[in-house]
Amino acid sequence: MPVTVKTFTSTYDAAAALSSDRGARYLGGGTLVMRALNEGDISISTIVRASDHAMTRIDASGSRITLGAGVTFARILAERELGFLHAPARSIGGPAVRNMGTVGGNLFAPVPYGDFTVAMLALDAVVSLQGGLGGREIPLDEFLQTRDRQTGALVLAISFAKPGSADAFRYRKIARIKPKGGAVITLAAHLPVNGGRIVGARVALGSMAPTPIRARAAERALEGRSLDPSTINAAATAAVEGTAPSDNALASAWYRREIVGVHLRRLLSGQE
Amino acid sequence: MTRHRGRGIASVNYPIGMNLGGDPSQALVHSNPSGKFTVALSSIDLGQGMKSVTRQICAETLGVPVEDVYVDTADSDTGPHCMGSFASRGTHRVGNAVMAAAREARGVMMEAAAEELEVNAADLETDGRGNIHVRGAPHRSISTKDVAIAAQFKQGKTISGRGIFLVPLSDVDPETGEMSPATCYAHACLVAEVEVDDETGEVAMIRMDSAYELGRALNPRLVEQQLVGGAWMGVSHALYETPEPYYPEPVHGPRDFVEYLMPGPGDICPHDIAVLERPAPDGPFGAKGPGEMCANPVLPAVANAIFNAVGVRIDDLPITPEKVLRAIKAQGGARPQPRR
Amino acid sequence: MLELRKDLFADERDDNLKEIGKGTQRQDMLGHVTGTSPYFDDHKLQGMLHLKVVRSTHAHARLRRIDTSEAERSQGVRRVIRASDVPRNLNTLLSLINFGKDDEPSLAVDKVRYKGEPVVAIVADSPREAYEAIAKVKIDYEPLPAVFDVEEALKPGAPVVNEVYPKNTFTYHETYDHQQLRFGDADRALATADHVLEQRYQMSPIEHAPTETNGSIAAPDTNGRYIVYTSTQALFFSVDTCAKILDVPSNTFHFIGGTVGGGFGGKVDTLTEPLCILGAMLTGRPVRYVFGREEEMQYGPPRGAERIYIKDGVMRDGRIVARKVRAYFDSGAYTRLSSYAAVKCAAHLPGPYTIPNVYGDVYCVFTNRTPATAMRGFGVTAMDFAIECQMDKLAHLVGMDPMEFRILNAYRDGDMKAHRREAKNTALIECVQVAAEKAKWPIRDEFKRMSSRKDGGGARAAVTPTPREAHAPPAAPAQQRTAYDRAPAATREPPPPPPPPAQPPSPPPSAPSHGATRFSSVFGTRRR
Amino acid sequence: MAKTALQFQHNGRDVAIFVDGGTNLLVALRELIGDMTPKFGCGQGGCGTCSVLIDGEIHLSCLTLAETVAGRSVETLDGIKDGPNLHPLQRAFADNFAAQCGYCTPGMLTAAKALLDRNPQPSRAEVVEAISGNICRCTGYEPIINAVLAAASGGRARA
Repeated sequence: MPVTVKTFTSTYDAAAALSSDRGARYLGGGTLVMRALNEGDISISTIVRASDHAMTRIDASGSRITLGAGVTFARILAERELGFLHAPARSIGGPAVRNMGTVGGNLFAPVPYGDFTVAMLALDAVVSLQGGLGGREIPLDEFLQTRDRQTGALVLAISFAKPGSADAFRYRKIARIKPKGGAVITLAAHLPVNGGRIVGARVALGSMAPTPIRARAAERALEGRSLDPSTINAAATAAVEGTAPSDNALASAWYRREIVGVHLRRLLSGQE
Repeated sequence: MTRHRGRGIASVNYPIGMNLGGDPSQALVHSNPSGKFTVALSSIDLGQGMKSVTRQICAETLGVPVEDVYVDTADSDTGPHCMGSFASRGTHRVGNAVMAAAREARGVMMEAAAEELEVNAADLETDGRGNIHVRGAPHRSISTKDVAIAAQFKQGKTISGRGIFLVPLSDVDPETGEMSPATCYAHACLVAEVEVDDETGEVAMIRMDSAYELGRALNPRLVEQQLVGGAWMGVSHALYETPEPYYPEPVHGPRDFVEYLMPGPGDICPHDIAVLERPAPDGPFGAKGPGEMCANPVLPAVANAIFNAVGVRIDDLPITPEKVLRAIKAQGGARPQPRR
Repeated sequence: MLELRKDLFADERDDNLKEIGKGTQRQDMLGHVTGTSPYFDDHKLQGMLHLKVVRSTHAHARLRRIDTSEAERSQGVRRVIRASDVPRNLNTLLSLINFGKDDEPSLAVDKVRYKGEPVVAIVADSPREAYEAIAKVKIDYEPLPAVFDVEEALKPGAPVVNEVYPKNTFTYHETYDHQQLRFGDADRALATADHVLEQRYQMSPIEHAPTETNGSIAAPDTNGRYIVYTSTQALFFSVDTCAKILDVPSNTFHFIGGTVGGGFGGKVDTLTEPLCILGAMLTGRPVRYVFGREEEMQYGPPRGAERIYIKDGVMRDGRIVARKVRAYFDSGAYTRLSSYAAVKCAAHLPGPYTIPNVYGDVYCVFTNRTPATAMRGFGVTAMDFAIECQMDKLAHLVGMDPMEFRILNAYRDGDMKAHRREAKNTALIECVQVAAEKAKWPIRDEFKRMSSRKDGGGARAAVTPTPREAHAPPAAPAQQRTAYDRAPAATREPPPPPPPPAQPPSPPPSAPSHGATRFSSVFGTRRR
Repeated sequence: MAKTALQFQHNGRDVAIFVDGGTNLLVALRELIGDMTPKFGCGQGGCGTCSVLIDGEIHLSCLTLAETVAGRSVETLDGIKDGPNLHPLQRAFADNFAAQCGYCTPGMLTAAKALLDRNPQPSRAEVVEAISGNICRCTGYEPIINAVLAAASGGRARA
């Protein structure tokens, strides 16, 4: 049976179509769903699209930033207000993938993909969902833990507070291949400083578990301290705590555990 | 100091062609009525330049400009048999077959020209620009076009030729392995410089210097393509590639170009190449074949450079950051060797 | 950057040619930059069907039952091809030159021997419909113990991968489970060497990863023939393989190829053509069978992994006196071309060096993984890795510069090689010298003065007495020598004169046409 | 079988086709329009040889649902020439011997054009970034990078 394509103007209708049909998948940039179709995934029988402009809106005017789920990485790179997100956006794919791939789709991308979501996690982002029964907002952390059960819902947008200063947010993707490679690990840190002390430290890691996770032990090592070498070392040592990396084609779990602290130290101390 | 540089070398040779079934290839060369030649082959151009190099061999042998030759391949109805494009055999085996066919066609062409100029064919030579003239008397000349017209419409001659090249098969002695595996060998030596991060095991290529001896370089630009691309593939084999990352355990095999690792355009390093040409006695114009051996010295040169940089030997390919890091940890840290 | 060192070997070359030596533009470049070069997949035929295969989900299993009834009724399915539909469902690639036994079916019969082995083929109107039918094929597997490690596969009691070769090794010369090389007395030399170094090396499998995947399009043509557009690297190899498997005369086929999107050895195995043509025969319609990228990476044949043990004896002055090698080629579940790689590898020992005592055992081993095949540097790349890492370690061991160590041991014109042929036309020393110069790597003057053309032969041309082994047969077969290789000085008739430079010999008058001659059971055409 | 009508501009020319649900743009271009210049390399978005420009921006045609280009402009390598004249990038690729098997070349040229259309004088790093989504297995990338840089400077000289 050929695939049916359903395009809706309202996100409500799109969400209803998604939740009522187990074979329905929402088409974002195409990098996940079209690939699955090309590779013979016959579990997909319906493609759902939504043409609501809200899905592609960027609101970066205030202190809280909202990115529509359909915003592409290329658009983030074109947005000067979002300069702090240029590094994570540029780390996704090559230019073509960045013109196609979306912020919303990235939330569902399995390891070794999904690097932008690591950045979002470090920013304490909140996901806006349209379900069959209505809209809701849930913290990204919680969303990721229940991701496999979210396929029936439509992600509308993701929002987060803008970092207070340019160097409060740091991001690094460790890849074997340059400039475009799958992640061995991905690191993002948001370290707001108040009176010389870090307040509300967030460290997020990709490829250290089945979904991006927070490095809570490293966050505790940073919280309330100044970002000096001893603090950085303490955070680096704690980075591996609570992680559950797997072996995959890019690296082993052992290797990921060995280097996560090294790279967190380098990220926090500004080393190459 | 977490990053260490080191240099390593390797030198290799490589046999040209196969010792299987005589490893034959055939070629047919024929002229149309205006003196333009077609080479009919069944050989494959995989990108290595089969069509281009055989075109030059044919033009040189015929004594006509390369623009007057077109190579048509591969059609099983029109192209004669060829073993295939592998084993560094294309330039050597197919080149020899084309040369033989072109030589036969040239013989007819010169006979036809001799008849038109009313001289002995042995006294004629080609100028490589589409003319045939009496040796020492360039004004007594006829164009290959006019020769072809005369051959076709007046003399009833076919300006064409057949060629085959075959190296009779050599039996292998089951006890001693005595055999003639190849008739000529290419050679290479390569110096690799790397930088190793002793905290992560990552290896970056800094530069390569190499010398490749491949018989006659029939077309230096094609040779350069092979050597530059082949050395890149050597780096890739040394540091990145495997469809079985946990060999021999058949798990986590890559399924796409993100999981199958090959160096990207941001991973390449300068590569300075010298080409040496010691003609092979049985090669077409002395050519051997650069296609395969270009990658081979890179793998061990990189491994040896890593030892020079941090003092660990990785004897297990590919040399992943994990293997380097495990080895460095096992010996209690990097041990840079004397800088070369 | 490329520099031509015209100063070297200038006396052996005529550099005044008109077309040879010029950097002429490629004949195919205009086609490439305009996207008009015709690859196999650039032919779209009216009413074309799509073929996909059902692949084994087990590395080793008995096939208890295959139920295709639901798949046959699936929408858009034109034909389900089962093993029994393949006219001659057992082949080995080199059977065309009578090397090795038929050991591989086009579609698995009663057993699967690697994960991803084709079991059933589906021909449908669209790829989607083919995938839907694949999901409806029911295969009842009885899993069997599998073996993945070459040395494990050789142990007694190891699972038998391929019943054609019950010892899990290819059979050489109808007798031996490996190809061997014996030159001099390596054990004796090792016993008296100043240093002995034994090491293990492991090459990884490598995927060819051409940007164009393997594939073909086959279509009924006029007058009962079939036209086949193909990505093959070896046109007549594929023609003859298809003729054998499909049991029809080879001129039934009109194969067109020649412009291929990269191969590197991965397009020699005629992977898609037989089933693609069979699909066209059974449906009367054009059929396209193209590998997806995951298929290409996991079930397309890789360069096989090799495990190599080297034991060297070296003297304090840097001379290598013995090299003993044991190598295992991981052929996967079927032979394909690994059998030849092992022979090529044995001939390559001990690398480009003159070592008076060389001993080699090279095994082609079957395991339950994707069959391996040829790849750029076939049979040699891994051995060069092992040898050249070993050379670096030996130089370190005796305290020599690694460049000078290689020059010291390099083979030279007139030396005897371990496969008992005289080294000629050598140039290793010059390559090392030039590389050193380019890299500004200091070597001593005496090493700069050495030459491939000087000081070879003499004592270096001798064949060291080689002990016979207990299992040796009474006499070795006569050796076929080519016009290009001189016999060792110690043996038999005088050498033929060397050919004139840069002149290929005229073709033999009665060269055998392909497939017409009987070949020896050992290794192709035998002429005594 | 229900098909969807689709109209778009293909290399400046209006085209109309009917596609099955789920058809990707690569299949639509090759099998329905007959433009063979974009190639299939993976269907996964990993190799870039199917790259096309949609409204001037580089996209992977194999991952683009065909009907999403309705009313838009799609450019392929087939449209890069100016009549019979090669584009400066095509000339530079030839001059630099930046193709061997030629299979990645359409995608490479498309990626390079997407770059130069926006940034006529790119740095080497920018060229590397621009072609980073395209796999080449033959050349080692160096001649391709050099070709793009040469086209950039040559294009200025010719302009």
